[in-house]
Amino acid sequence: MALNRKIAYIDLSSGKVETKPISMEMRKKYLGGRGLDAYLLYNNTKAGVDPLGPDNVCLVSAGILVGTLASATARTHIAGKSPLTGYFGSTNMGGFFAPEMRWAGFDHLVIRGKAEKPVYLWIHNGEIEIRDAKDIWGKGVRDTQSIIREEMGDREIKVMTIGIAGENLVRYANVMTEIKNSGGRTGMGALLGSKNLKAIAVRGTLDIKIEHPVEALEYNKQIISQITSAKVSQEQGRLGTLFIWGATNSQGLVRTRNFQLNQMEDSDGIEPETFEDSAFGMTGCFGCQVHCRAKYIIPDGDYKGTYDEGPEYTSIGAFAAEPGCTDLTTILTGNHLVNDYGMDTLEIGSMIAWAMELYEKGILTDKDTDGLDLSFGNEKAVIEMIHRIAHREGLGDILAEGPLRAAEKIGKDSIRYQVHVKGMSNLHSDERPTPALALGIATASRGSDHLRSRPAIDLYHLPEAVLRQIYSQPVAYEGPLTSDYTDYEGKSWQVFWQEMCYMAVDCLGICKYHTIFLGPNFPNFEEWSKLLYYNTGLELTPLEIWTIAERTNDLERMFNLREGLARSDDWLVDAYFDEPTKLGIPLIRDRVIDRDKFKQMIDEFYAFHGWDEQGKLKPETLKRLGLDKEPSHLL
Amino acid sequence: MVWRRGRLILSEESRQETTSERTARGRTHGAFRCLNCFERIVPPEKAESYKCPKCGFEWRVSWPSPTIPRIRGPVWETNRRLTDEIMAKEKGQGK
Amino acid sequence: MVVILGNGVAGNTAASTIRHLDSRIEITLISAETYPEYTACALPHYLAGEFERQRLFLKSEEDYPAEGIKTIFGRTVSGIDPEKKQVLLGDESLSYDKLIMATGSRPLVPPIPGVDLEGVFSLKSPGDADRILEGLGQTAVVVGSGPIGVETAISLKKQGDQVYLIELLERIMPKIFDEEAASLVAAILEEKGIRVLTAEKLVQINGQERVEGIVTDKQQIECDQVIMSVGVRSNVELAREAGIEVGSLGGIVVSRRMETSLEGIFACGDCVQSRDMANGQEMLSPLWHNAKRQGIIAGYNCLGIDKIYPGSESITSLDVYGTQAVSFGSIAAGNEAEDVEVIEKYSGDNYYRLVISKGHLIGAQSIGNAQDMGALLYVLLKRENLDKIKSMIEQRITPLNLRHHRVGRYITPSAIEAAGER
Amino acid sequence: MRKMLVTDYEKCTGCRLCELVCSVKHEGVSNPARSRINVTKWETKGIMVPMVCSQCEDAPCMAVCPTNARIRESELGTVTVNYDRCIGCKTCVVACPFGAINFDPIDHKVISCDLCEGDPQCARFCETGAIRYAEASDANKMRQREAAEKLYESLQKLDGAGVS
Repeated sequence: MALNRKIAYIDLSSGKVETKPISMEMRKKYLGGRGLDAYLLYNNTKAGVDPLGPDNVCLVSAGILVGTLASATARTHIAGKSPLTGYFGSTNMGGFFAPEMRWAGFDHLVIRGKAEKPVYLWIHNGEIEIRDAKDIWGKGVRDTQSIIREEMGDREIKVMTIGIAGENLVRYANVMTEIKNSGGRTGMGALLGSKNLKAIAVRGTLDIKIEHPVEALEYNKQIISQITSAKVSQEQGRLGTLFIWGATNSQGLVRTRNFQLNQMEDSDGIEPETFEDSAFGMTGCFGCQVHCRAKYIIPDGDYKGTYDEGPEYTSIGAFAAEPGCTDLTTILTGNHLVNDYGMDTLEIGSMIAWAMELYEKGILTDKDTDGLDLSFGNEKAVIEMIHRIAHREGLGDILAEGPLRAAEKIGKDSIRYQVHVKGMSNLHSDERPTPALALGIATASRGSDHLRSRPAIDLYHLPEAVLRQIYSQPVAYEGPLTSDYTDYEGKSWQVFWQEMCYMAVDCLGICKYHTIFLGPNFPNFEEWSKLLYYNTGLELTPLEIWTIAERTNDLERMFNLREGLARSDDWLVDAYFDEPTKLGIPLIRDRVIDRDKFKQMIDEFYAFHGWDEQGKLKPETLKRLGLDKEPSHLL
Repeated sequence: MVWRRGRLILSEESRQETTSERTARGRTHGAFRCLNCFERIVPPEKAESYKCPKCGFEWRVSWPSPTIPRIRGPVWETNRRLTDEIMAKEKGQGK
Repeated sequence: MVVILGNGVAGNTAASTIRHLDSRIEITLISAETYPEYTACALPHYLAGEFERQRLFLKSEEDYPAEGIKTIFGRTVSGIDPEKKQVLLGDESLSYDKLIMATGSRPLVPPIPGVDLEGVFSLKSPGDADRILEGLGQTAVVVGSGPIGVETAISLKKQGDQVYLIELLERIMPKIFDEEAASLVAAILEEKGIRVLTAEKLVQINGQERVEGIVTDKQQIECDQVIMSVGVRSNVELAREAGIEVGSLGGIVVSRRMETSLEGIFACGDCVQSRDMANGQEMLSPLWHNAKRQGIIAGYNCLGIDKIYPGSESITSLDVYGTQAVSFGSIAAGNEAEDVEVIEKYSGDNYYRLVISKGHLIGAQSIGNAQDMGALLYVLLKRENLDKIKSMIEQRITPLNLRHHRVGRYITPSAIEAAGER
Repeated sequence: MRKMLVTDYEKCTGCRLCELVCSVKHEGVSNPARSRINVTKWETKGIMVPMVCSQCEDAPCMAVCPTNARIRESELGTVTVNYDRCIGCKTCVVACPFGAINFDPIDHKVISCDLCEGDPQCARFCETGAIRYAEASDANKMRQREAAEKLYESLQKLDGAGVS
């Protein structure tokens, strides 16, 4: 069956590799993927561990449904204590790595220690080998993959690797696979880099038995139809996540010029439809029919003629909206560079925009920038800063440290212009008019994060009846729900519900675009319950899956609490409360978050979780979820 | 939905609708929502821009497929002017 | 009435083709052997004990009457009278309207002292295999390292014999692989315990009645069995006596319709010499797929339906303990005159070698990966210019577009990649 | 009129769902190594090409098989393997110009497309239309026309990008 995949414990210091099965008890409590990763991380680290030291562990995992006939089961999850925030670090990427890892016989890798010299892992049908990485150290993401494939003589090898940024311990370095599949947030690339682990190469030809193949095929077909017939999927399949730009910028929900404005009026040159001319087709992750990555060739500039994939919605934010650029080439080039260096697009965009505002305000001068003109809208400076940050040159060395450390180094008033939560930069969306989204980023377990609990469909102005259908399953909810996204009523439940939803989908290893994230008609708990049964034979009701999600979410919380997280960390920067929005449609103009109402939302959110006022788990919650004995010895 | 253990829930009569399927029934084609007033509006085929008949805000339109219009962006002048008017009016009333 | 001489793949394919086209015409198939049709390609597997004897046979004796084919098995044809259109079987004679000669080939036995001793075999028919299996000895020497020699050596090793493989030239399979590829195969054989002796000449086989050992120009080896696999010779005596033209390579000369120099007499299979599809030169190609295609062409033309034989392809594919060794077309060695360029590449455990002459691919060898090679075969057969393919790749023209360029029908991604590496 | 699988690499997104459903349909397991269809990828160029048995009229695999184990089934016109005769010599794998014959590493046997008894799952699941199950004559015409159009388009695009 699909559940016979193993955990491998790899100690890079001693070179010892050990494999263990995953017991059914663990499966039923944590499923796999992010859920089991949370458990393994909590149990394999001690409080206060140095994120870049040998005692931190790096977890690589595939969800329980990865490689099976549930659509888009492509997600690889990577976890560890974050070098960026110092809290729970976790990132999730698509591509083909996770399924290949399962075909090679493994669900989870627990990597600890630090190799003496650069190494990479070679995993093939149950065997794990630690190999010398001298030929690939210092190489970009693409070259690394080609060299490994060439060396092994197999085109089908899938490689997860860090780029030059990861080697240089840029605190928001990515792990990457293929051209642009990125494990972006929380600096997992730096974690791998600190272990001298350049890459993990996998190739597997072992069967994953599908428990009920006929039913699984038919049901998958049904799910695919359900997803691809949705308008949002069709649009995504044409442009990728760029399509979100039209709606958000039209309303004024975009953070531009760091955090000074909330709409970009001179955006004709960077609109998705403009980009469409440079794209020549779409591609996607394993088993996915939405295909949300565009294939393009950079039309102009220094990198003219280079092939790359993307860009994402985030890329527009990072290389256009935030630094105030208006040229498509900058977005495409920037996207290409961060992909090859292996860096978080979102974080780097925010850092550069922040530096630009500091330059505008005179906090940074030409002396600090080595003569580089960091004015808003200077496209060349944006590209130059990407190079400098990846190589940690000059100002780049400071910006590579992430929001809080960089602000500390620059000093003066610089922290005032940072837009972050728990030391992680915010997405370039402006959450001041949307309290639900603001609550999501403020409370997300890995710092400011729009993918942990964002009720994105809140922006669709859906009728209350539709919202109720969605948000009262599988747990009954009778409180208020409202269509108006500027409202505070009932939003904390939506955030709570979405948090459970995304956690479950991460445990399963399915892509978020195949769940209620951008489309209200997409599969959720009920469908997953069937998918689990048909593919793996595991019988879990929707409510049981919900409970698993609650348990694992709380485990992440427990990790953060152990690292010293307090209620005050679940909060936004002052600008959200004090500086009203200046542009946009009437609904959005002149909006701020109301401090009192926001505090009340957080109280509600804690209450739904069963947490006390300080955000700590109540004893009865611990007991209910079976977490009272953690750290445990299920291992 | 009642989850039935181990039963094949594939043939039409034995299948029960899930939440997402129920939600999907409200799906529409050829229309988009005005981003100002959230009215569902139907632009003429292949229109490049369209003014919301309810609130007067005007949107540039793109067509992912022949039956799906989406908002590409605002017609800046129109919308800015309308917003300014509305905001001025609100201020006048409020203060 | 059609008479077919020979019960190999060529003869049987010709018979089936004729029967398929004409349900009434009388077909007689004459063979000196008494077995129904078998496949020699499976003999090494049988020898290795991998499957039972029954699987060697492609037809049973009942299949012939069921198809409406008369058989005369176990009788030797003593002559052909093209004037009277008769086949002579000793005292009897058999008239024909059309004759198809598919007399095949026989193993070459070099004139070495002791070759007639008991325990000296060749491997061509199920009977040969049976005899080898009866006397599975402790030590066997395989003389000659063509594909059959190598496969036989592997089979005997799998049966637990101590095996020596002797090759006169300095590398094994000298006609099929160049140095590097041959040494890779030899390394695998050595690793599995087969002693590979190259550049060594068999001088004599020792023994009273039975084989007791051999003597080479370098050493003496004690052994219980000697398997001769130094090549095959076409059976053309009958044809020559009847006045049919036999070519310089020792095969019957046929037109592209598989007709011999005498009207009404066709020939196909191992006994003919044919044109190489890749370079247009005459060749002897004792390979299964060529014989089969020739049989089809002979069958058509003997019924008066015009069909042209496009030429032979040399393809060798060999399973060496799970590693696939593939070669087709020409090798570089011995081809120096032709301005030959070689591209060699190791990729992991796989090895590729492309032999290029004047911008055309004329041969390819690979050890390890079999799946990518088909594409190259067709680049070779179509005689496409590699530079042209390369320029198309640079322009990002991909397989479907290539199809439009008329070139592309057989171009596949692997071919493009191989060309792109130049 | 016989139907055949028509592939169009321009539409292929390289998701490999076809490989997955193929192995599930035939073997009841998820394992692309045992799939009858393969997607070849050039990641750094963005080219993905689905390769599947064309059921060639004059099939090289049938010609080279030394045991006549590759046979054409009459009804659908598929070239299949008679495993009672197959000796696993892989000559057909070598001879296939499309690399469309695969070798199953688990069962150690040669596998190739059998059109799923007339309902090819790869085509059924391919939403982008990169793999279609269409009538042979139509398919050829379609393919030629599309090829011509695509070529023209992509050349123009390349001109624009200054790449050609």
